[in-house]
Amino acid sequence: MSNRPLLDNLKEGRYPSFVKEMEKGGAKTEQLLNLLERSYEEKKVHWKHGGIVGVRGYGGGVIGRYCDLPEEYPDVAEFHTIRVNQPSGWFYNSKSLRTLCDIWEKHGSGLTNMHGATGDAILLGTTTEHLQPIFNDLSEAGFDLGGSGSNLRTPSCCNGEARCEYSCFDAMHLCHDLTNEYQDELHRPMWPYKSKIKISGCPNDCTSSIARSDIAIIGTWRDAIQVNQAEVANYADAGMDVKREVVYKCPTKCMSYDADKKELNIDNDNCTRCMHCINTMTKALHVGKDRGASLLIGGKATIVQSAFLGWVVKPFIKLNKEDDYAELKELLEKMWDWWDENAKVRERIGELIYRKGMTDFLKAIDIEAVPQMVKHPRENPYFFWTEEEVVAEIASRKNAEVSK
Amino acid sequence: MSNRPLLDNLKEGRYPSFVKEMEKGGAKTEQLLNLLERSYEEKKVHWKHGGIVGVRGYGGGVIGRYCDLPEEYPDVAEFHTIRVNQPSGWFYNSKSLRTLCDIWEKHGSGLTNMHGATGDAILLGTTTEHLQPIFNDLSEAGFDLGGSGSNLRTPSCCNGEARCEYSCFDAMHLCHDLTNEYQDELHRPMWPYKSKIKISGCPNDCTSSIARSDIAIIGTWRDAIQVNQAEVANYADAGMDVKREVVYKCPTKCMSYDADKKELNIDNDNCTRCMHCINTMTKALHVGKDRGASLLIGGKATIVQSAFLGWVVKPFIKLNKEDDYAELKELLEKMWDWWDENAKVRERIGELIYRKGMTDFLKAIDIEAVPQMVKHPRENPYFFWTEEEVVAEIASRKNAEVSK
Amino acid sequence: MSNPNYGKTDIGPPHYWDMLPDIIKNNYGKWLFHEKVKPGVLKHVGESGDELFTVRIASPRLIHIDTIRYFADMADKYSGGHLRFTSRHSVEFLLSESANVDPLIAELDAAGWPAGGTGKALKNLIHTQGWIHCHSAATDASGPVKAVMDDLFDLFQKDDLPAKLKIAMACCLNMCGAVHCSDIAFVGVHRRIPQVNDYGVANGCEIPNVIASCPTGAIRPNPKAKSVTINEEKCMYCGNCYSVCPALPIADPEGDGVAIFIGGKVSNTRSGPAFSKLVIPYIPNETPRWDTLVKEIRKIVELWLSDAKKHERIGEWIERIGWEKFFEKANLPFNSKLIDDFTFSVPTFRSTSQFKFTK
Amino acid sequence: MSNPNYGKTDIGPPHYWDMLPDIIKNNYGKWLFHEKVKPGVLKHVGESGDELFTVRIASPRLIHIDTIRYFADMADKYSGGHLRFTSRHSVEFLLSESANVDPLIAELDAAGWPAGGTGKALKNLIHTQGWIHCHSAATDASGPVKAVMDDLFDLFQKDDLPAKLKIAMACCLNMCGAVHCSDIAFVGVHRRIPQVNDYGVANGCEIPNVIASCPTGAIRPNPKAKSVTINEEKCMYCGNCYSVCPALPIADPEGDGVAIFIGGKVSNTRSGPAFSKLVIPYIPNETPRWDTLVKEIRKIVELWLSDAKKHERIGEWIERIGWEKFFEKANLPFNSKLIDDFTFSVPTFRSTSQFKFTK
Repeated sequence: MSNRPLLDNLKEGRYPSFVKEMEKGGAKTEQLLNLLERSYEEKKVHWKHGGIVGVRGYGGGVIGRYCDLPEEYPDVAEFHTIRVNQPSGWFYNSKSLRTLCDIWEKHGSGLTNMHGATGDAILLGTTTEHLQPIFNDLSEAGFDLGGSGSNLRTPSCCNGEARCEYSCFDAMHLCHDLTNEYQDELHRPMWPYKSKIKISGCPNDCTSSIARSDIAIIGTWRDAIQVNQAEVANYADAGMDVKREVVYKCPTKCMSYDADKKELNIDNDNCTRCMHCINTMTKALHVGKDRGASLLIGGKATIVQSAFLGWVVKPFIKLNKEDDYAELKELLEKMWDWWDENAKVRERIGELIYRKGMTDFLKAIDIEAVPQMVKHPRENPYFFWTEEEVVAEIASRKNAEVSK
Repeated sequence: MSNRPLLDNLKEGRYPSFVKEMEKGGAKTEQLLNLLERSYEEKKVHWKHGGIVGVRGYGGGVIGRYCDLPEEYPDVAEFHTIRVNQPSGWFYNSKSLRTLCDIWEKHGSGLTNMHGATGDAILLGTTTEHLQPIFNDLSEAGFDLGGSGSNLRTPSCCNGEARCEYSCFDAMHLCHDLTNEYQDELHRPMWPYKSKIKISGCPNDCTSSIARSDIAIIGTWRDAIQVNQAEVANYADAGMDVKREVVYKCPTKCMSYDADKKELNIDNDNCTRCMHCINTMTKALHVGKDRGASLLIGGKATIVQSAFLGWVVKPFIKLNKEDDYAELKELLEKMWDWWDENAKVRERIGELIYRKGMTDFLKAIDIEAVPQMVKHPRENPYFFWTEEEVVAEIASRKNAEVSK
Repeated sequence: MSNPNYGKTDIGPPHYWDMLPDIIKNNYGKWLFHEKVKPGVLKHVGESGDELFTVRIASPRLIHIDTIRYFADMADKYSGGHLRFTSRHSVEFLLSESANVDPLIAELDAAGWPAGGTGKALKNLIHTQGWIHCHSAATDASGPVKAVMDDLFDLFQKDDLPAKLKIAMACCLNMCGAVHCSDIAFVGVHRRIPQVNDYGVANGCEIPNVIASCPTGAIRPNPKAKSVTINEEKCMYCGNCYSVCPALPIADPEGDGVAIFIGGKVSNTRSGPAFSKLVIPYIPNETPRWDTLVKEIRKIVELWLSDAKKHERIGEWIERIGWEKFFEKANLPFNSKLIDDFTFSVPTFRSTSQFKFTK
Repeated sequence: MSNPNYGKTDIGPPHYWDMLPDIIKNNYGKWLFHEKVKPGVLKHVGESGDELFTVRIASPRLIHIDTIRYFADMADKYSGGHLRFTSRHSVEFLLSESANVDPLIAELDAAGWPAGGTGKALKNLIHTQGWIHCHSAATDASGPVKAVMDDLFDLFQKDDLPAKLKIAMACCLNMCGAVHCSDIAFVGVHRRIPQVNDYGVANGCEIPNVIASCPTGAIRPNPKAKSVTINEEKCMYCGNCYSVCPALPIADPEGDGVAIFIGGKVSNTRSGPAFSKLVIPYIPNETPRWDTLVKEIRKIVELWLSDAKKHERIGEWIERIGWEKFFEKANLPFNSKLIDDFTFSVPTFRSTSQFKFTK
């Protein structure tokens, strides 16, 4: 029996036990378990940051981790993390998974996170000397590292058109394409701070892009929701209270239901595409046909200026494989350029926009302000004018007077 | 005919004309009109601030105003404003009005604002040498000056119980009482900036207290709305669509209407006392019986930190004439003391609370935090602990463990 | 007479009780309900059965003592000498005789003092001093107010609009009178920083006071000229420095004008208090009648009249249809000045993919 | 083998197309609808009529390669070698044969890998590393996560809750994984500033880096000791200084613990995305099973289950009843730590007299 009563307790229960997972490592993870048991006894972490580690040619992808009790726990004195860029949508075949496992068995603890919050497959625990060999083996097998540090973080996406009828564009293709287009930005830290891209095929936003990424790409459509009235009737016949479950839950009250005809009518002009009705009647309602995405910028977690949810910067953008997503990429690069030139260290793009104002930002990326960008217009009178603007306005006014 | 074509234009139209009012001054206001015509021609103001003016014993109540073209318009070279403290609710009898007019005819331009935004009767346009004599005449006649500068501004109130069945306390009495209690604070600037009190008898807030005063006192009640079902039926019989006009407009959906019985049922526990239903059915619905007020603190116009709407600091306070509003006054004084000690110059109390945090403020005024103070709890993890708090919490935890 | 050099201080305002008509004294705190009689007239009924009639009239706020005396005469003739003013500068005659209502209205109307502004009406317009009396005014107040009220006057004398309509006006961004929570607010705006008259500053102003007067820290000393410089990127055109130093004039005939904010309210009814939002950042000062301003306000009001549901104030109507739909329906251009960039900007950004597409 | 010193760089991730089963390739972009089959199982139907069955299982995220190999074996046996992971760390087997669904579930369940988490269920819990791997952790992650999931496990295997239930966990306020928009988030919190080991700072740390690492500017040089001092009023316990300087440890066994935030969501459905809000500022670290934390979360979940209407996420339910009513019903104490005092605090204050009275 182990000498770890606190962790042993966490082997019980119906939810899969991380302790059992750790024990699968045998001798390789014995000291890690003992260190964790000690943390459970002391209620105190035993890790610290340390020297910079990495692989040749890259500035990121590896995170150094050191135990603060290296003499007592020499096996985990160095216990670095490697981020492996996942395939789009986290789809794997058994062969590729076994390849990854074999490499990690050879070089590390055998413990993984499938997957980390950013999206990468995380290999958890190896030593400095193994880093380059692991990378070499990974790249030989067709894997590459993900991002870390002040750079583009590994983009991630939902399963998009691979397994979802809601997806308004090919999310997995776009994710793969952007990841490959921006390999340099991903691997060689060069920016004021991190920048994240997350891609969701529809407003259900299964990748939480609005909360977790500087650049959220969320699928949407511009035309009408497609309605199959026969299926509407089927839902009603099967007992769904269409008014209560669908119509009354619509945030804009843009739908009505004729209970006699079992017909659902949608005023699409006033629909904000929240997905509730489509989610609730998947057979009867489908996203529109004129599809693309909304771009929301500025999302991030708490540090430093508190958490931001991304906000609408481009209400609709077509995502064309045919032109290699040219419009999107041009926009991304303009944003990054402006941010890179203007941000302070550790200032995310949302924080920079907050500090400098949307006017500056929109001018830099050459996008016109539209009301879709805001919940409501400004409530204070502190808006500014440039001398050029004022002079031009006065001149045009005078001209108009003269020509009258 | 006058030589003021631009202003003459503003004598036309159905809304009463301020130009006609100005012309009633005859020779006394001739230069003022000419100066204003010049502003209309040039599109430019011709006033400036200047030396400090006042009356003996007071630091405020008079505002200096000077024309920037004194040689051309000598009659308005000095054109000061006097603030006369209005009676509660702006009620007058004809005698008192005539008294005021006579004093102003003797000493000034004859022009007034009935009333200024803060509430005072404004006497518009006199010279420095007339200030003390006017004040002497006013005080002899029973009038006093209002506030200006960095002090308590003249409190004002709605007509309260004098002419409104909604009023939850005697607003006019309270206003008169506070004005007299704080004469020193009103007349002798001593604070970091201005502080305003406005008093509304019910949540209709006819004095706009929430938007215009640092200290908003808004009447409310704690028990049930009083319902006269016979009058409900009368409204229905007279053609009111009770569901559409009342029930569906309720912000908390706390009411239901039985169209057969013509009966309105209110779940008072979930009522937020918005007044819509009471306003719409004045005969059928009445405010509750357990009456008092909510205190909302921090309201102000734009300068400096943008406009704030007052926020709930005391959800309910009884306003007892019997104890001379002791609880309210104690609170007011604690707030002013804390503000006076901590604020920077030109920092309103709302801005100070924003800067220092509600924890500091609530501790200073000895009020416990309640959820009614916020729309929702904080969304960021940046809350702080004092060493005393942490030590005390740990000790109490250890004690509990020992006694187990 | 008392000491000519010292008036009695701290006597406070006249007591309100002395100002009240008997019917109010008798029913004080015991009113039962009220109802509208017709536009401009309210009836309050006490538990006693007493009926009090209120006749409300328009007022430009700036009134001469002859007018006040006239109101006193009218009060003596019709309402036992009693009247009050409202927080929106209207005058209210307090009548205990219903028979006096119509004669009073007729006499006032004939003299140019029309009744109205009660119930679901356009209320009397609250405003500041403008060029008549304020030094930092970016526009006149009374003039554009009259122009707007003349244009919308019909609505003052109705009481069946979708909801009440409160318009307010301030002559610079200090927004005296707190117009910032109105259905429609129009506000004087400067668009250029104050001109620095170095000679005047050096000889007439206290430089430390000037620097301290700036809420945004935009003013720095210019020791060479014994004057100051103003940072164009920080100055928000408040005119506070001009208040303490006349050598820093901010008025600018061609640059100054008016902005329109809409959709605010103060009452706690239904949706609760809300700030007005900027919809037109600049309209030039067109004396004497501010034609463009008047036209734009009418356009917004007419859209509201035709599109709002009963009980919807302008802000409630727009919140229902969405601001993007408002701009579309009003055919108003949108630009980045309308996007907040001050302290609390982020919560005003649209942090959801929910919005309506517009043309 | 390639050059042992340089791997091929910038090859990017493996191509997803190589990972997809034929049924997905054949129906890519042509799915028609999906429906739930039973808890843990979804059926997607293509325009072709093809049916794809997804079996979703729980995962603690921290998994050993033996487990991954086991999943690969299961995929080979039942789903043509194909599986995927979800953004919440669940594993999904992608079956084209409906007959394989139940045998797969049975075999996985017997091995300790239960199916669930689809539809209106408790989802797999997302979380950070905690004491296993993070240096700034104020609590463990995997331990409390397991304790909470064990306790609520029934809800993982239902799909008829009022709405989906997403719980998330972060081990310090940096909130890696962006747990800040979850129905329930629990977050490790430090309550004391880092201890300054002057000798260690002087001998092991770059003082300018240490000062620059602090997001709130709370760290100042202490030249006398060749060390630094930390301003207690400014430090917000983020641990960033410890990241660059191990002589500034922030971990504190008795002071550290967990806070609970609730009512957030990310989807744009109905009410749109929202942050979670703080409801319990501190619960001590009770190893191994964080009993108080588990109890408080269960209390909130049970209240939601009994009080919410269909389709109401936790935040939507509370917005309907009001936060004051939530605190009353949950019998949770309120204190001023729950009132925002950071940058965007003012818009969170209640600027209306509308509220519900509570006991």
